[in-house]
Amino acid sequence: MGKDLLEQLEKVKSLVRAHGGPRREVYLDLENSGLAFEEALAALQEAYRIYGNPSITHRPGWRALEVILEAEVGLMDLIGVSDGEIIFTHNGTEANNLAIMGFAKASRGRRKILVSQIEHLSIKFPAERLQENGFKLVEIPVDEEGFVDLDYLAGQVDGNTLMVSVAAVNHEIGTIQDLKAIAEVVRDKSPEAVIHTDACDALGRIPLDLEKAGVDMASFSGHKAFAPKGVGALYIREGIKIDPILHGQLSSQRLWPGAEDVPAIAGFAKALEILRRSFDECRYKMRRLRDLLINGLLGNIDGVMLNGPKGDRRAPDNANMSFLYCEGEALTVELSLRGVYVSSGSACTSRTLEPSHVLLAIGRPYEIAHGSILMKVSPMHEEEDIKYALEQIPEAVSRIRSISPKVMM
Amino acid sequence: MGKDLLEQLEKVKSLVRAHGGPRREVYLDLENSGLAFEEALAALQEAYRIYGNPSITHRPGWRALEVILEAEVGLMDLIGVSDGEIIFTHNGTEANNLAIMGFAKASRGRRKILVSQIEHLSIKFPAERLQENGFKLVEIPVDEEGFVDLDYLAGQVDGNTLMVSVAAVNHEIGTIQDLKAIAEVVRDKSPEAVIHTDACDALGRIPLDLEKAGVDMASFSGHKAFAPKGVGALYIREGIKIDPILHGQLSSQRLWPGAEDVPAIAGFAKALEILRRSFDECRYKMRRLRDLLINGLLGNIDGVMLNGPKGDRRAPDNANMSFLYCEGEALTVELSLRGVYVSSGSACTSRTLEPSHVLLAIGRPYEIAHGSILMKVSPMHEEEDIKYALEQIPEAVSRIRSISPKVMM
Amino acid sequence: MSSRIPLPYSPKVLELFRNPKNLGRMEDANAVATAGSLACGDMITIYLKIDEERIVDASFESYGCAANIATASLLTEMIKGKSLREAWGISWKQLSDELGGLPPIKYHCGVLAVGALRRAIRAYYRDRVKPDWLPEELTPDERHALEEEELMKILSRRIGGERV
Amino acid sequence: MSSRIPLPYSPKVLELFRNPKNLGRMEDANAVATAGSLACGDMITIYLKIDEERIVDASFESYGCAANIATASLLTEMIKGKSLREAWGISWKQLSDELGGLPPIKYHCGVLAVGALRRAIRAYYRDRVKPDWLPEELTPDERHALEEEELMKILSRRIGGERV
Ligand SMILES: Cc1ncc(COP(=O)(O)O)c(C=O)c1O
Ligand SMILES: Cc1ncc(COP(=O)(O)O)c(C=O)c1O
Repeated sequence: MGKDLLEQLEKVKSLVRAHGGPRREVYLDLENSGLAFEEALAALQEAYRIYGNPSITHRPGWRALEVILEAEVGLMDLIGVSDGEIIFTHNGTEANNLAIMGFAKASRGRRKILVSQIEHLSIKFPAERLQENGFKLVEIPVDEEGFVDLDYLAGQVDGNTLMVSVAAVNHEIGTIQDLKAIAEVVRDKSPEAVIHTDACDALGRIPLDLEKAGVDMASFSGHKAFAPKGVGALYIREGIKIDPILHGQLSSQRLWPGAEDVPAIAGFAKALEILRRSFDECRYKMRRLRDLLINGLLGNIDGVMLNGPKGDRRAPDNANMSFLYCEGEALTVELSLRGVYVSSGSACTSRTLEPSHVLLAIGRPYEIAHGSILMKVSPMHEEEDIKYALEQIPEAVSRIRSISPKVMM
Repeated sequence: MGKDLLEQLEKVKSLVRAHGGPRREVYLDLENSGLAFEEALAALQEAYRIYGNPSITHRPGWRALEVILEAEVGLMDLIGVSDGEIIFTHNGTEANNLAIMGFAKASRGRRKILVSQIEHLSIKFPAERLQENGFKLVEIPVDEEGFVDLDYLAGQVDGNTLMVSVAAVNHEIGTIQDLKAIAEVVRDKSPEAVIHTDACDALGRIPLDLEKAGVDMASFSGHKAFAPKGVGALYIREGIKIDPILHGQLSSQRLWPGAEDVPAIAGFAKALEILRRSFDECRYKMRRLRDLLINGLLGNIDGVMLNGPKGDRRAPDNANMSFLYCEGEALTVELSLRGVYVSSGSACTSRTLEPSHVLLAIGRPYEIAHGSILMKVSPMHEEEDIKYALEQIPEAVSRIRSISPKVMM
Repeated sequence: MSSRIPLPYSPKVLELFRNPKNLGRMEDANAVATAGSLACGDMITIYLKIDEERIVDASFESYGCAANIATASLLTEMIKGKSLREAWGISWKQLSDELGGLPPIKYHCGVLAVGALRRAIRAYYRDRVKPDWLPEELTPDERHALEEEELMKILSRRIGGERV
Repeated sequence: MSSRIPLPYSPKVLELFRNPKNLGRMEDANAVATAGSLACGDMITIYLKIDEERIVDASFESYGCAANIATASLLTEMIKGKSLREAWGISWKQLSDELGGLPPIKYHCGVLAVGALRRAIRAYYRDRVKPDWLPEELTPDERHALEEEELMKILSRRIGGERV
């Protein structure tokens, strides 16, 4: 084994030891790894007893197929579609890649792809790559709250437009786009252009009625919808042709080869069932906790601002705040020591020199982006969690600020 | 929701009901969906409490990274490599696609790809697809036990050869290839050609010493190695360049974007740990059960034959048997009613008109392929399980044969 | 409609697979025919006892998947007591519907069963006066069965496998 | 060696982040310099009190990630009591090693700290006679820091963000 690897492992272990277990922990970094309903985790574990592969003609195989169909029915119901198919992948990233690259691969003729400036990297990067294959990419600008510029969009859609992809809810700043308006603008200029939405951060947070909205394809991520990890999904309207981008054993999933992860899909089915029966309850609870968090911070700290829209135009779970003179990565570490787990749009967390492209696209200067932290609440959080975060964050911010050069302030 | 979909769901449910739960169940269809160590399932469930994403600088993130490094260390140790990197995917199919397509994408110049005639479809199909991009594919023939023809291989490897891919253990007939001999033949003709092995069905079954064998890349599948589903891995030797085939958020996995499925990787790490400490025990137990199964069938049924090599040249878990005049798919259903779960290489199970390409490649006539069933044992099986299967299979075979046209026999 | 290929059998297929009716060779049959082959992996033999152009008894043997067996069982049950003309009129679509819908990749089972029956009926008339309703030309369902057999011959030759 | 980008800090970085030494503005410093900028997301100010070419006290302020803060803390601790010449000789590699290895994407933290220190030393000699050991040309570490700053200026201009 590589000595380096063993050293790295030792280093992480001692880091975790040195960090210690904070007395209390509040996990708000749901952007980077979701929280699942307990019942969904139990369903996953339970489904490990099924074993079967849904393509095989025996009892465990049929039980596995039952699980998959349950998930398919549950998802179609929750997103308001009545035809088409659901392809299960392992996460939202795979679903987005399949939507963008698989659809481009199957298409003949049209070469223009439009995506908003603030798409998740699993949309942005595949779309950029397609330029190598002769596709033309246009990024649709957004306003300072992240809403796409419909006039600009209208000016860009034409007979050469293959597809338009705009996330239903932006993952960083919670902007809830008006999909129906977007679809109308697109159809008006080009009835054949296909409309895709990355709904990874919308499922379970806002009501979705995709058929009515005129959406043709939509991506989902299990762990973003309170299901276990290991599952994502792509909805494809009847009649839309997509080519596979991976190849192998034909499974019941025409477009994503390999044996289905039935236990993860069972967990997803359970999460969807919970969302169907208690969607409003979850949503209102999240909104209450979100507002408690946002208002608590706005009211108690100087030099703080909210990134993204307010109120009902913002996803009920999303709190993205910037703290002036407070570098975000240092703040994530300081908060971690206090048991509050968040992420930051700072350059220091991005492995490149650049901070969040979403914050830059809505016109935030670099220093505001560097000082941003992203927090998301869930139906699993309680008021006490938020209160604890509200105690810790101001202290953490002032500690980090106390390290900053005084000349700045 | 689609009425058809609801009908399908209803149909599967009533099918499962009509089938009923057999009094005793023995699951031997590990080819299509593996069985996991209980401890590995517990580790998966446990790791759901970590939440973190290994790219983020907070405690859960570092804990997640610890899990991933543990798995990486465990895998490198078990396969006998000391440098290079492990990329975690979600299954063996993804690892194989990355190995074949990602490596071809990154390569300049050489255009010839050699794979054996009996590769898994997740090798065969990507390799076939590459022909559309100007690559030349050559299939290396195998003998009647599935061993690759080294002379033929030697005749094909040349300065244009980009890569050679041969599975360490064949998934259907258990042939254990001599990787070292293959690598020597290849290096002798072209030192720069890269050697990949699909080791999905080798991990945990045969000792692997990939560095010594001269292998450059190797694919693995969690559920084939007694770990939970949701995890696969690709080992890439230091210095081999691969391009990603999916694009998105940079994770700690350079070549497979999207948040890592940390719980599944934790389950994999645990399975690897168990294999490291009790590899021989597992192996010998499987071989004993396998021989009990094979010999029990050979000795008790007429017109039965083993597909693939015997003894130590065969994977310790694999029993692939053909029953003359007994159609395999009907046999899987009959056995299912008796609680014994197997799969078949018959055309009827393949969604195409063709039976197993592996059985055809080793020269089995169609009717032998149609009458084949594939069974695999695991460390989780006990002698009683095999004895139960040995009671049921002869009865099932004779029932299916009793339906067959008498003229045939 | 979901375009997923649905593999599950209906409970009816499972039931007929479990307890097929009219199974076995019929010694005193006066019309026999087979469709498919061992190499195809699907083969149905239909035995008919015909009296005054009416099927008084029918049985089958089948080498094939569970759907194949269930289809043959159903077909033989359906034709008993029917006139040859009525039996000729049964289509594979009807069989599939009666079975609660065969998975698409199993349609050929229905096709084979109908193919075997029609071959048996033609065999019956080989040395007899052909009735008006019996077409000279092969019907689409018969051609379908033939095509399946031909395809397998080609596939077998291609890889050099022996055929039975 | 695994080519995975390892993000974890060493326990030492975490410890120095938690309890940085020599933190804060120094009112009676006789050499001060800053490297990086708010827009970069990384900025270190180094304060030195120099007496007879020896650093008798040092402190820092930092706007940046945990590694940035730890590096500045370590550097100021290392240079206290050293002659300017000795302090000049400290490389970012040394800092990274002392910290138990910075993750590769955090190397610029070390670079910035060294850059700030050398700027402060140059500043000290601005109105004084320059010693022989002080190169006229910028050293690679200094250029590195400059490049980081330049890169950010370009990036900021490109997207029209304001710079502080
Ligand atoms: C809007 C959006 N799209 C795509 C993804 C990627 O999903 P996953 O993490 O399941 O790959 C995410 C996840 O964070 C997301 O928020
Ligand atoms: C040899 C071989 N390769 C690849 C695979 C595909 O692995 P997975 O099912 O994890 O996609 C399998 C699985 O059955 C296999 O046996």
